[in-house]
Amino acid sequence: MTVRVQQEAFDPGAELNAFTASVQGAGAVVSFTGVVRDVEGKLAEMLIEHYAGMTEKAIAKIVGDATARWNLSGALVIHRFGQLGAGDQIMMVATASRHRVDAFQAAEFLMDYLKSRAPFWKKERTAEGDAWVEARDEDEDALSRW
Amino acid sequence: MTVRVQQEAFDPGAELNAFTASVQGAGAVVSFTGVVRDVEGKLAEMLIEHYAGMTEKAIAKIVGDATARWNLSGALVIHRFGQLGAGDQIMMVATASRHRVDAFQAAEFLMDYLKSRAPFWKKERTAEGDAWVEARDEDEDALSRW
Amino acid sequence: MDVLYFAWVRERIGVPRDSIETNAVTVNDLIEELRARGEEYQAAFEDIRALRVAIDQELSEFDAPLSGAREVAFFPPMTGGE
Amino acid sequence: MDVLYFAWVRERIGVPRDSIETNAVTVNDLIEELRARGEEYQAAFEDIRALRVAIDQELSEFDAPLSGAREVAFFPPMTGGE
Repeated sequence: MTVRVQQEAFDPGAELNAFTASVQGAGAVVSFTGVVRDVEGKLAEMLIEHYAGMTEKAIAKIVGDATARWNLSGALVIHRFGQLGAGDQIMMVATASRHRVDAFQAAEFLMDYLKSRAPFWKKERTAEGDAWVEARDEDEDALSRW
Repeated sequence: MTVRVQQEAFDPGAELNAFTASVQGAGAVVSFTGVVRDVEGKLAEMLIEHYAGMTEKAIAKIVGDATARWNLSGALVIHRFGQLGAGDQIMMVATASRHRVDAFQAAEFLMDYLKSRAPFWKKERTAEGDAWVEARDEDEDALSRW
Repeated sequence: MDVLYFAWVRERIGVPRDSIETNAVTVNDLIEELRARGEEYQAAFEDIRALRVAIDQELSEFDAPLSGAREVAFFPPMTGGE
Repeated sequence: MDVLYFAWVRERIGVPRDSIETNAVTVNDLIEELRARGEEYQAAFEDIRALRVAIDQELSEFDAPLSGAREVAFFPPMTGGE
């Protein structure tokens, strides 16, 4: 189980291959990559703030909950903070299991919890000014299915 | 939308990066990679037979159903046939969408249908002989949720 | 009409395809004709619940009409994916 | 006790953290003390339903006791992920 919180960019394809090589006996590997979407062609940059002391601890707890619940051969979470541009990778999750159902479910669980329980906050900077991204009710609601 | 049925190996990381670069406006990219699992340390090889005339057509139909149902910026399916060894990549699916729910759902839908509706048959060759992999009831049942 | 066999259906019959002249109306009629070709065919078509059929490369039913079909394929349930 | 602020809570207050002496029993008590520090704090804590709190780096409730807490953080709902 690997958790990385970092400012630097990462290469999702290289991370996927390294993760797949590191897991034993997995038949199914699922990855999720989050990419900065442009805001109608106007995004100058996205700023991601985080709570340095808490972030890795909070993510490790979420990963621990996932590994307790599904039969996983491995799990990976990478989340960036700092200054990002449109098209940049924000974060990545990968899960491996014998069968596809566990790998898919665990990846979705990780995403739902990272979204609403890991201490990151996004601000979008456009020509019209800065705006904090607001949490969506449906992201909080997504937790109720687990 | 890309469908490839091939004998050659492929590089899931390179495919993931090329796919992500090819989609416009996607915030969420999901990938699934299927890997040949060993059979208790005894797998000599896996042979995948397919119905050449029908395979690409059947997969294209499944991908068409997924794109009609979810809001996707792109979808990729690669499936190998021929002779594979333990640890080799069998197949890969990738989906991209604005939001994670569509990308996850479409990838799971593609996997469920590829499993039971694309004309591939797997045979495992071990020291104890050859055996066709049997379809599992739960794979057929998985279709009923869509 | 071309009749194709895959996986263990192919192995039991011993050939990957036959080219036949037939007046069979449905897939079930065609199976009856094929069974008459010998015990390899009887072994392959012993239990049609264990089989799937495609007409002109589309999955079909056993009571479907063959009218105009150029290619019929028999095979076990598919096992693609991971 | 260290009190940390993130995102727009930090921006409204104007500093990322305060070090304070407090006898507050619960988070709610602490918020009352902080509001008394000036209008920036009143603006930040205007509607606590829009806020989340962590005690010693774990998400907590507003009526939770602070006994022994070394670090309390206030922030809006989180927006990680994609």
